[in-house]
Amino acid sequence: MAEMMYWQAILRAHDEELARDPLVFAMGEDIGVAGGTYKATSGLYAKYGADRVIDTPISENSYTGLGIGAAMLGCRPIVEIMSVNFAWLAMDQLMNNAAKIHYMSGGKIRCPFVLRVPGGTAHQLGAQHSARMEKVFMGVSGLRVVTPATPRDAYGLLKSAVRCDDPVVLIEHESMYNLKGEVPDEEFFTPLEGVEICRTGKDLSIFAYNISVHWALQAADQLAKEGIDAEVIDLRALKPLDRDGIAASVRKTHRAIIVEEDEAPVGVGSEVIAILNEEAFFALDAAPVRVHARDVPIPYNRRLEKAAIPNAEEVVAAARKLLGR
Amino acid sequence: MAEMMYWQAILRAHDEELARDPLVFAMGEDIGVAGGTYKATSGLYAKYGADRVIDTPISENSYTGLGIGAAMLGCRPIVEIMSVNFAWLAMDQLMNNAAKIHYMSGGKIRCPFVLRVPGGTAHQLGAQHSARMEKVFMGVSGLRVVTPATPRDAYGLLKSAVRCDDPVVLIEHESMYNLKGEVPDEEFFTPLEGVEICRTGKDLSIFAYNISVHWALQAADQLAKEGIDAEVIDLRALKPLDRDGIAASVRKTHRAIIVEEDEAPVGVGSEVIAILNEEAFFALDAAPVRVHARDVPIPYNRRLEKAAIPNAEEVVAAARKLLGR
Amino acid sequence: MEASDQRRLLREMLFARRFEERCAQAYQEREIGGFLHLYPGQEACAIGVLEKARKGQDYVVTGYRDHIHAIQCGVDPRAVMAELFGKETGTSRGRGGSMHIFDIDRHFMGGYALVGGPFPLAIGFAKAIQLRGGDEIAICFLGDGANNQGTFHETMNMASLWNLPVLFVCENNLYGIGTAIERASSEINQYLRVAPYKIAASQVDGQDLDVVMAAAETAIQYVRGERKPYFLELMTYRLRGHSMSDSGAYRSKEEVERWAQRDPIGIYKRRLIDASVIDEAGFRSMDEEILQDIEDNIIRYARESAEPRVEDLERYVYVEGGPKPWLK
Amino acid sequence: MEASDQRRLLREMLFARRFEERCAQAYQEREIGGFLHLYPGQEACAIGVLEKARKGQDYVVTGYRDHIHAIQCGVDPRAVMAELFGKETGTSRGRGGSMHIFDIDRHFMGGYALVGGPFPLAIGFAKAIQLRGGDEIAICFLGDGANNQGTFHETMNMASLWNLPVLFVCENNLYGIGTAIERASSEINQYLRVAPYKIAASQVDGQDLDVVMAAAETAIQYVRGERKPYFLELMTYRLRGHSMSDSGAYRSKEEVERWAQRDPIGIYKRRLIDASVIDEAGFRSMDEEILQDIEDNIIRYARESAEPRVEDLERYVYVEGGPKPWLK
Ligand SMILES: Cc1ncc(C[n+]2csc(CCOP(=O)(O)OP(=O)(O)O)c2C)c(N)n1
Ligand SMILES: Cc1ncc(C[n+]2csc(CCOP(=O)(O)OP(=O)(O)O)c2C)c(N)n1
Ligand SMILES: [Mg+2]
Ligand SMILES: [Mg+2]
Repeated sequence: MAEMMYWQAILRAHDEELARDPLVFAMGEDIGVAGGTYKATSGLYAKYGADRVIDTPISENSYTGLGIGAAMLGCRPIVEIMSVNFAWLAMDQLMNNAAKIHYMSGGKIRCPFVLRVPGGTAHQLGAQHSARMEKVFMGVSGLRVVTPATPRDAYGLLKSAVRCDDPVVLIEHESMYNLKGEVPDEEFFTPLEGVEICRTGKDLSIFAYNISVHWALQAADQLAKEGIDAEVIDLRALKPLDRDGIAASVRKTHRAIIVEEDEAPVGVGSEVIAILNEEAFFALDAAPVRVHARDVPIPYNRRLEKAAIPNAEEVVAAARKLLGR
Repeated sequence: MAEMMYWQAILRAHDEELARDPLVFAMGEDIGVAGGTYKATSGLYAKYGADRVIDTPISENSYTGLGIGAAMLGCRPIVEIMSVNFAWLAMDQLMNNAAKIHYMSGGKIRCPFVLRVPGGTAHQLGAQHSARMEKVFMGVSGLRVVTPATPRDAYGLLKSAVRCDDPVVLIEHESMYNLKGEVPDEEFFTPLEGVEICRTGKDLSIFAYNISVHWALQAADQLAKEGIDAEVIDLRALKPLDRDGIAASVRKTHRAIIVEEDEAPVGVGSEVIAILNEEAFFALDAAPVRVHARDVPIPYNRRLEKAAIPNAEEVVAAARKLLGR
Repeated sequence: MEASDQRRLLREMLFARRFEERCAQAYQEREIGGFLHLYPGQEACAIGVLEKARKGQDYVVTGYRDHIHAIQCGVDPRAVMAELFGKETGTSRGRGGSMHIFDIDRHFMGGYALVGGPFPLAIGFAKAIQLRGGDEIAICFLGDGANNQGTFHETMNMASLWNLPVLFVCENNLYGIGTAIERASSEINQYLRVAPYKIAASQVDGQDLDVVMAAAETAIQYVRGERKPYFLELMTYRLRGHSMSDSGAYRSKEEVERWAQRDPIGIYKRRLIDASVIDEAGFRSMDEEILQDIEDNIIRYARESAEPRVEDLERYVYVEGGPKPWLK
Repeated sequence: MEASDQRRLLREMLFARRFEERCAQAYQEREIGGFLHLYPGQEACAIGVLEKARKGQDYVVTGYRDHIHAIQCGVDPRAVMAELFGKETGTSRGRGGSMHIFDIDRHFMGGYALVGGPFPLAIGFAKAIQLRGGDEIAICFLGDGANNQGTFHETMNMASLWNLPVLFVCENNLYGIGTAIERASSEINQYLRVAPYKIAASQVDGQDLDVVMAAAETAIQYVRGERKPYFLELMTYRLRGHSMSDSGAYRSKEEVERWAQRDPIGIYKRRLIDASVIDEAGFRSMDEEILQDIEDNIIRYARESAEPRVEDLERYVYVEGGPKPWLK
């Protein structure tokens, strides 16, 4: 088992899949010659050539559509959009085509299309470079949406996504590419469905995904010192969302916090709360709590930016309050 | 007080605002010479000319952006996108620019931009013409989102939107343009914030918006016959959403149903449930219930389409169940 | 060209016309719902171009006005009609409707409702062909209005950059719904719009089947041989409304009348009569046969086919039984 | 041109250079965060074009590489630097950062982060001007890479259709981040890409201030007089990385060296020295003055200004005290 960085895990998954199947190709802005903004495709251009590791013009909607079309004929494109903010430009092809082609062809056309995109707020990138858009992708029927929180899952989810026959959106995070973690040496696949219990606990359930998993785990460590035993659940697959897995944890702990990097309205937190109400209402000893970003476009100033985004301390505070401490 | 159709109410609001302010202009595909797909701009081209009632090429992102730019210089554009499905093409300008310019200029630039768009499932239009996208618009900070359910509000909300200094998205409904209702003869303005109580009741609260208000009202009539006294609340302003108004009703009725034409995940229903949990958890006698579309791209076949979308009977059934009848 | 082929082509155009007219009737009788966009007036475009393609091999995509393109790819007209009737036997199992005919076996890659949406898909098909190394090509049929969409520009640029084997066929019928081309496009000659992408292009009369076939032959040969894109503009006209709800107020009766004089079926029929390939009586009996066939085989099939089951509503969101390598 | 104006222009270019270099230093010292895109090498473009515009009247918009465009519109460089430092005194009250300088009073309508995003805004400004009936124009500065975005096509088409008074200035620096123009654009001469929109266009050397000014004068006169769009391509080069994180591996040292020989400041300085408008000593003291000014006035102002208050985080989502006509 090797320790590697998140970007290296993504690179390894690319490399293995490109080597295995000649119909796999990677595509995006600056992913080829330049090796990718976060190095996640570095070296692949030299290895697989310009036909399979493709630098695109700045034309997000159409190269996304190109990938979708190629997928319909059995290719396995891995399309990168450099930042999730730019994915607003590609929503037409993604939502109107990728998400709907299988259904509206009565199951006759498949679209094994993979979109990789870093989301989230990084370091003072401002309102147009700090979007968190999980809720947009998971709100519309037809896509699968997964959010790797670790190098292990960054590798395993990309591997599974490439093999999957449905369109899959992988939301990575700009601040996690240099995160280190253990990744098994042998090939493996992370499930595209189901939650991952990162830490078992009995006093409350903390649901998180993507970068917020790390805040939740930090918070759980702190809470443990205070005698509070938190269960931390990485939702990981946001679409479809694992209703049973979510409810099962709360049936045990009776209390829930959902940590989302995003502003709250119609977000992951609201959906988890709705599911808990529907599946486990009378198991709830208190109202579930959302820990979330403030409802503002993300400001540039560092202090304001920090104040806009949640963190481990806010999770700890919410947990204390939830448990009446 | 005259009775008029929804499209006539929209037309009247356009006409009054175009007549009042030379910086108001209307723009969209086929809105001018052809008078608009739903006649909502008919006659305006002849009256105000091609410079102010503008037929556009099929270029949703850029004419939306044109409207945003003009708004930044003090114009009051009313941009129509012919169907909400096509708004996926304009999300870049809408989300990256309109929603963020005021904030990221530190409040120095205003963007009094109005987008009108029919949303919803109509009559077998298929997966690419049946999107319901309220959750997308209301999920991102910076926009205002309103959903007129009646000719009165179709008029009053458009009037308020044009006068508002923030960007406003008005989501109309393809199946409501021929709906008739009373509209006062004198000029008036419908609030862009706050819920509207359509019917007071004490046994349960039914939250709805846009077309689902009518299902809720029908359901309430039926329930009344069964001795169940339902309060029907038109959320109307989806962004910002009136947390107090939502909670106040349930503090009285202790039970809630949310009716949304959309598929459930991360939708209006989930947000209302989250708000109820946050604001009035211990006032809830039972878990709030979502009545919503099935999680599928909308099929063409009429029976399947009907089965995919909720209706008044489903609301009635949910209410009975919620009240243990 | 053999007389039998000429008669076949005339028959295909006439069939297309009658098929669409029958759809209009079924729409009025509420056997068809949703939006219905019909093809009368433009028959020589799809039929002429696809006559020169390798049907069932080349990959074809278009917009919402897609019935005839599908049928010319070899899709069973009964399955097309059944789709319009929303039946399980339809090309898309009744889930798609008029705008979304699909037949992967015949390489008909679909009709799409969003204007400009198929452009990128078409270069995706071409990219797949390129990677697999075959000599098929992709063919994308779209209207003049679609060329104002950003995807047009982005797609042409990439098609050219990467030498993708794709034929773009622009059926320029002078209108996008009710907006005349000169009010929407700063350049009304659409084939001139691809010059900066260095894509070979031409413009021909889309009402004359022979002209279309000749131009298509050149274009397809170019794309297939050179493995490069080509843009073919066909000047045409739709004789009916944009869809079933169309006031027609945006164009004059005289204009429609003038174009009716250039009806592609009329032109071709006259030519074949002049060349003694067919006579009026032969044409009439061809027409009767077609009408009979549509009624007896196609409409009946569509009408008698079963509807999808409501229990199956949630099928086909995801691929059933798709691979789950993590279970291994 | 008067010698004093020539000296002023040289000073403006030198100031722009030093301002940007000082930003780089502040970035390394972590006084500036986020993304920082600098302008060295391209000074003659913004300065030459805006010299011929009506500053403070014409409306200007650009991308993320926006400091110098803002300053040349008359925006206070101290407020620009304060913005980069994230301060309340910044042009955008510290909410925008480097990519989002705004100054409505100076008609600088902003820097934007999404490539291609400003195109439609620019024609929106032009539309507003048209409706109001003034003789201002809109000026949109963007890079070569932006022209591959769908908005380019859609915007050019509408600008032409509606005779909008807008000048598009394409600063063609041959790269979009690390992708060379010939790998991204099927036509590398960007001014040729607008031909189908029937927009007047030209291409000139963007490194020679006099050439830029002459071309800009013609272009602006055309837009202002004819009330029609114009597309001006300036061939230029950025001497630094795309942003502060740039490996530079995509281009050769020799190439950068070659372009450094054509540094716009070097070219203009030599010309003024040859014409005895300035001498080396004069240039050096100009430079020292600038450096001093930047340090003493600009950096100091930015550094000493207050940060926004965290309590104000939620201000400016909506307009404060905006009209609520329903309350009347
Ligand atoms: C993205 C998008 N915008 C708008 C529409 C509405 N619409 C449907 S067809 C059409 C006109 C298209 O014209 P053209 O491309 O010339 O095709 P034609 O119908 O003439 O064959 C429009 C605007 C749409 N379907 N998709
Ligand atoms: C829509 C969008 N896609 C991608 C990016 C990432 N990006 C930032 S700058 C840039 C290159 C732009 O090149 P060009 O337009 O030539 O401007 P230059 O930086 O050379 O001045 C890219 C791809 C972005 N900011 N926005
Ligand atoms: Mg047309
Ligand atoms: Mg560039």
